[in-house]
Amino acid sequence: MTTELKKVGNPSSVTQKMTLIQAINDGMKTMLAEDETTLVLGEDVGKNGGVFRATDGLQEQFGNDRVVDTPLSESGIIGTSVGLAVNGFKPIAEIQFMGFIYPAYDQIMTHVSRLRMKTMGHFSVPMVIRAPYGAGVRAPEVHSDSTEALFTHMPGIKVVCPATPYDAKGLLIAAVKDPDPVLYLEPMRSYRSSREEVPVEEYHVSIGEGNVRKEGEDVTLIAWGAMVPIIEKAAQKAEEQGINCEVIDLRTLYPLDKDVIAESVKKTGRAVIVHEAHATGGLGNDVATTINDQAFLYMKAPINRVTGFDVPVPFFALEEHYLPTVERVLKAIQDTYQF
Amino acid sequence: MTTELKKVGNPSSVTQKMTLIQAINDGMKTMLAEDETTLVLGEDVGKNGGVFRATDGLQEQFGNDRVVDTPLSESGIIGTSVGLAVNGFKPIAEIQFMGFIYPAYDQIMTHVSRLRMKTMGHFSVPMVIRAPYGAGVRAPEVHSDSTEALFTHMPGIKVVCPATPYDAKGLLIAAVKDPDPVLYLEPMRSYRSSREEVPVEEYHVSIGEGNVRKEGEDVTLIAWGAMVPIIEKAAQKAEEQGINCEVIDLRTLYPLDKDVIAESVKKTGRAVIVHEAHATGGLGNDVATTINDQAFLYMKAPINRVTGFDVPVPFFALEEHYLPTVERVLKAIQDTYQF
Amino acid sequence: MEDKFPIKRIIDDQGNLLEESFKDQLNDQFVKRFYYHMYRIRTFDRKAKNLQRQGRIGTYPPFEGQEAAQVGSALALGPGDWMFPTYRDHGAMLTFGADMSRTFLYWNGRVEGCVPPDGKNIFPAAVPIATQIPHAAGVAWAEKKKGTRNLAIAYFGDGATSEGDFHEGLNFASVFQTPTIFFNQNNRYAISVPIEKQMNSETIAQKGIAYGIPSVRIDGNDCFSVYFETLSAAERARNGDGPTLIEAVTWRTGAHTTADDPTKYRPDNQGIDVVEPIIRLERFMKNYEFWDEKEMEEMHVLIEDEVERAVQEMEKYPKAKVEDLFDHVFANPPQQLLAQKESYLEHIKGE
Amino acid sequence: MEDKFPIKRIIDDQGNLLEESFKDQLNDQFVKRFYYHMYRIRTFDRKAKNLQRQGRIGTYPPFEGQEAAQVGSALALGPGDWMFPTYRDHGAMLTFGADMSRTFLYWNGRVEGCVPPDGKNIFPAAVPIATQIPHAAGVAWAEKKKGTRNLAIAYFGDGATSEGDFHEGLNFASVFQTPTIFFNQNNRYAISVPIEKQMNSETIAQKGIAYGIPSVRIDGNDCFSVYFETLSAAERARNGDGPTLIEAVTWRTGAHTTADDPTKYRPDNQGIDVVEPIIRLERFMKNYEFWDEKEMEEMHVLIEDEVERAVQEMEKYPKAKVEDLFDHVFANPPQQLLAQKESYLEHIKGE
Ligand SMILES: Cc1ncc(C[n+]2csc(CCOP(=O)(O)OP(=O)(O)O)c2C)c(N)n1
Ligand SMILES: Cc1ncc(C[n+]2csc(CCOP(=O)(O)OP(=O)(O)O)c2C)c(N)n1
Ligand SMILES: [Mg+2]
Ligand SMILES: [Mg+2]
Repeated sequence: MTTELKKVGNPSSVTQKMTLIQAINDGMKTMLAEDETTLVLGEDVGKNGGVFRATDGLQEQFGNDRVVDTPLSESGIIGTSVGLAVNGFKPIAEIQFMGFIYPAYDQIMTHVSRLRMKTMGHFSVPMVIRAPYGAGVRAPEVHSDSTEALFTHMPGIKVVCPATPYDAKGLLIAAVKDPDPVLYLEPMRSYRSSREEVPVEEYHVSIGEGNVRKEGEDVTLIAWGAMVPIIEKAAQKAEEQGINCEVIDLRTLYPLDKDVIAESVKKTGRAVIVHEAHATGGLGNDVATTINDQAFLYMKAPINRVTGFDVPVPFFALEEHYLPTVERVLKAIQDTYQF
Repeated sequence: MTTELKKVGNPSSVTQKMTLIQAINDGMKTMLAEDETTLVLGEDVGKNGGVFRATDGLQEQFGNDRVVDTPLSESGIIGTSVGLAVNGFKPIAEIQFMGFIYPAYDQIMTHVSRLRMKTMGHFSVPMVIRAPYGAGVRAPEVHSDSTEALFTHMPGIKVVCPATPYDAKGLLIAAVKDPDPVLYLEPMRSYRSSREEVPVEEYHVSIGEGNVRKEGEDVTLIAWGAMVPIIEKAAQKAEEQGINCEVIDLRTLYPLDKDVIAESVKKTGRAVIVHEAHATGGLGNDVATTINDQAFLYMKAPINRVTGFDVPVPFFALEEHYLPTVERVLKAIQDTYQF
Repeated sequence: MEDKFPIKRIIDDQGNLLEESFKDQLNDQFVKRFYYHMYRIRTFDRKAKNLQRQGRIGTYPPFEGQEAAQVGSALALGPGDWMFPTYRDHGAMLTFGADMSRTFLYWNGRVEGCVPPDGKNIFPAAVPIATQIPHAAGVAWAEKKKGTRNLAIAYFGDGATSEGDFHEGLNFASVFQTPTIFFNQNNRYAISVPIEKQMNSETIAQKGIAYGIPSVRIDGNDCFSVYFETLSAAERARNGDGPTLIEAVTWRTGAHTTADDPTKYRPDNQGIDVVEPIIRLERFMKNYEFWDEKEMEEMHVLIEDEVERAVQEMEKYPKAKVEDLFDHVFANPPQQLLAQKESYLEHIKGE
Repeated sequence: MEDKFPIKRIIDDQGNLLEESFKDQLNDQFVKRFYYHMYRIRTFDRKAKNLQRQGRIGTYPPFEGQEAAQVGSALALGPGDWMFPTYRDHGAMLTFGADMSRTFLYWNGRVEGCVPPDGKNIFPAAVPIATQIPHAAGVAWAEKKKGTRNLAIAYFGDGATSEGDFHEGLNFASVFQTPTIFFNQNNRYAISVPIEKQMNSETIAQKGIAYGIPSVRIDGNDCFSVYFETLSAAERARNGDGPTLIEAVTWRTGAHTTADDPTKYRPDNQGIDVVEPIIRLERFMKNYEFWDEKEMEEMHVLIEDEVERAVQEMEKYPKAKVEDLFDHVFANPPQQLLAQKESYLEHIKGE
């Protein structure tokens, strides 16, 4: 299930402190340098280097044939990327914010994800779609959506979402090397929130593998992207109250790492799932049914979910009330533990 | 939560045998006759009476100002309907097949469902979007999608799906009268599969209310739309094997009737959920988490889901293998019962 | 195509009247009304930029340089008309009657900023590019069905013309001959993307040909040209003659938003030849003796006062209510949403 | 606009040569090649309609009446070019080299019908209207990047021009000057909606102006006009001169699909004046002495044989494999999908 990739050297040998967004930039740079067919395209990705500077310096280094400013046209970006991908290129298409991916939904749903199926593999669409997602940065409306579930429900595309700089570069490279289309979601809120040592060389983080960031016995906490720091903090606070949490960062949203989920929950018998998308239809439900399917007899308490509410992501004056907080997660941990 | 509606007379007084699609047609006719602001618009809905004849005779009766053939332009249909709805009209917009709703996804996601929220109720979008959905009629690709979960995850729009002619007319009228936008999904496969007595007068079926079609003690079966006949048949067969099933037709997909689900499962302790959409991200997961949240201690077996596979709805040669069958449901009932 | 769609103007850069036929209409009161509104929205705009710098509001997209386009078009509208602005058209909204303190509120992340004064048909600024264009076709279609003489005007940028919704909206308006004005502000950039990379057509006006929609290209920094061309498009719309596409060629003086750095992508000195619209009008007023230093100064003071008061009002505004997160999603909210609300209100009570 | 885009034709309804300059090129072999392909796809099309009636394939959208447009355009392509057809363009696909039995298979609900012969760049027929248009821009852009002389041709109907993807695709092609031919078959109906309700522009050709894309309007029932105009668009594309929009005016003789009843929406006798393209070519051949009754009859027999054999092959084709439901979604399928497959194969083993 994971991509076959050569491990280049020892990835930890030479490292550099990077933010998450720098790691993404570095991942793209690595791939642009490695393979001539790799392209970056999207609105403002060229001269401007992206509205968040994710593509900073890439056009200067690789030319405007390989790092391309496109018209303001999401369906056009994805639709032409299908053509580029089918015809020998590896497009990394940027959608400026996840909330602006909807005009391209048709292309992704009926072509990006289905072309391989409908031609029995004769044509394939190896492309990466990058999109910053999520609330918490006081952005205007629609800029803060977290609608990964619209894509995990769609067969034929993989979905990844790094929470750390290391995973950001490693997953980006894995996504570019993957023969299938990959949606690569970037937690805007974590773009510059911390730095970590990231190998300067090429390496990858396998698609489909979750990560146990902290082991624990009592309650399993599961999240991804910008919610990982939240569950980590909640785990710390719970610890102070004598509740020992296991912390899982899913990293890949489709396909889910069902093993890592099931194994953990079989041990703890309790799970709290956290995401910023709405409860109804959220990916947390898939995690929950995974637990139902694989660990039913181990469960000591109902699965608890802490999520965004079933309301549109609000204008930013209220976004702190929309987003799961450490306090809400802590409360859920306590409720679950004391059930 | 349910719409305030006057019950006109005794709805069962005068009835007529109708197929599901005739009942839909009759529902639209009733509303067009009752309220001048009601409009029907979409591709081929006028002179042609719809590609399935759902709007047959409506343009003749109400004129081409009220029953309007539009250009081939889903985003245009929904986008202009937003304008019509905001400005005093009640559009019933047809999307010819659910698989062609994706070009309008942006309009539905960022405006239809959010306009009321973002204007604190100053503007609202009381409109109905009708779309035939589902496989099993040997249609070309993309014509058979069942992607309700893309809309139940979207706050601000209600989603209904009738399984019977009676509910079809009653839910259509409720949808038209509802002050909020409603997505009205039509099980293509059931359009003409049976007839039942339908009141000729105006009546409604409340949005948000599921229906227990058959009471039972051992296992709760839950479905909607074209899968209702499947679970009914499976219940019959299970009965022959001594397993007594309760059969629930959800009818409304958002908001879910959590009470009817919880009550039943508390009684039976076992649930089999059936839908033709993909397992991952399917609405079945919401039913499952409802059970987890409300009936955890009553569960005697893991919740079982019988769904379409995590593959695009196939070309029709293989659709019978994609769709849940009576046999697959029966097997799930047995597994659950014997757990 | 540039010769098929010459840029129309009534006054030139130096404030000279080019079209004598308008002479009588450009009387004292008339001219000062334009100046007043342009100065007013300029003051608002600069204030908003400052507030953002001070962290008192969120990211803000200035419209400086586009005042003539926004004021000229908004003044041509009637009270029953509908306005469909973008995030950069708060100048047009204010001119058409939006509340100024609420407009500041909008940029402070408050939905209250989307609620127009009663009787003012102003839609919330469209954030997803071009999505408002079909709305304007739909609302206008409704007016036509009702038999009124009202119209809808949709504002959008040069970048917006690349989106499918631009195309679908214009096609609907054309097929149903709706009373809609498609008002394009071609400020020559979509964030960092210059119009030459956005499209390969010489003008935006020529895009009307695709739909058989009459179109016109005007100097968007000439408030009078904007006004009179919008007015004649409005007249056509009211008379049942359908939609019009107006390309108002203008220039975004500053950054795309307060988060943007145009030196990253704009050549040095690009645009320095553009005479911005308020200067141009001032020149005209001076040339033709409409300018009264003292009167203008008084006007400026009044406007600055108004803007200050609006800021104060915005900042005195009651804090955003958590209930509002839940209360406006549905007219009749589902039980489960009410349950989420209750449980969350309960949860934060302790805090 | 109709005068700006006059309908170009080389032979008229009665089979008279209108453009003497083409006289030399229209030699015996050349002309018969067109006749052969048009008769061949006609035979395929009628057979498909019959098979559908007999329940041997699914719903089928006949292209009768559009043979000249499909054959003329397909014959103008080179071997390295890319074709992006719709569900109604199996005539073009067959002419360009698609396998006939697989084409029947497609209409029998089999993905095998989407797999082109090796080396033939034929995309699966686009079912969601207009979505193939940006693909053709993208594939052509790739050819340009590679520095080849290959092009992409996108087929689409009059109705497709209303979709956003038509607009976005043409704009991309124009901005990046991709070697793409946008080949419109204006058959004057989109299911039941006549072109007058689809758009308010007199022609489809004029839509090219919106993008600065050269366009031409041709008689789509004149196979030679289609051929030579496509050829010159192709020449321009190959030479780096960018995209072309071709409006081929034609007529859908029959129903939209076998599930459609055109008497519901078409006025009586509409279209009876249209001389369908094979008759027209036959007249031309007779007028200019290319017609050899015996040779033609032999050709017909050969073609009918080919079509029969293709039907037999289709019907002898191994049954659809359940594994194919799962095996082609991903190059490297996730574990959980393999698990679904295994468990389902296990489940049906008993049956
Ligand atoms: C659908 C969509 N895609 C992308 C964006 C991000 N975005 C915001 S403004 C903008 C540029 C708009 O340019 P233009 O239409 O010329 O208007 P201007 O900002 O110049 O007024 C972009 C790309 C968006 N808001 N919506
Ligand atoms: C996005 C989308 N909407 C609706 C349909 C249903 N549909 C199939 S064919 C058709 C009409 C197409 O008309 P046109 O583009 O003129 O092509 P023609 O069928 O005449 O060849 C429609 C509406 C579809 N396939 N895709
Ligand atoms: Mg602009
Ligand atoms: Mg057509």
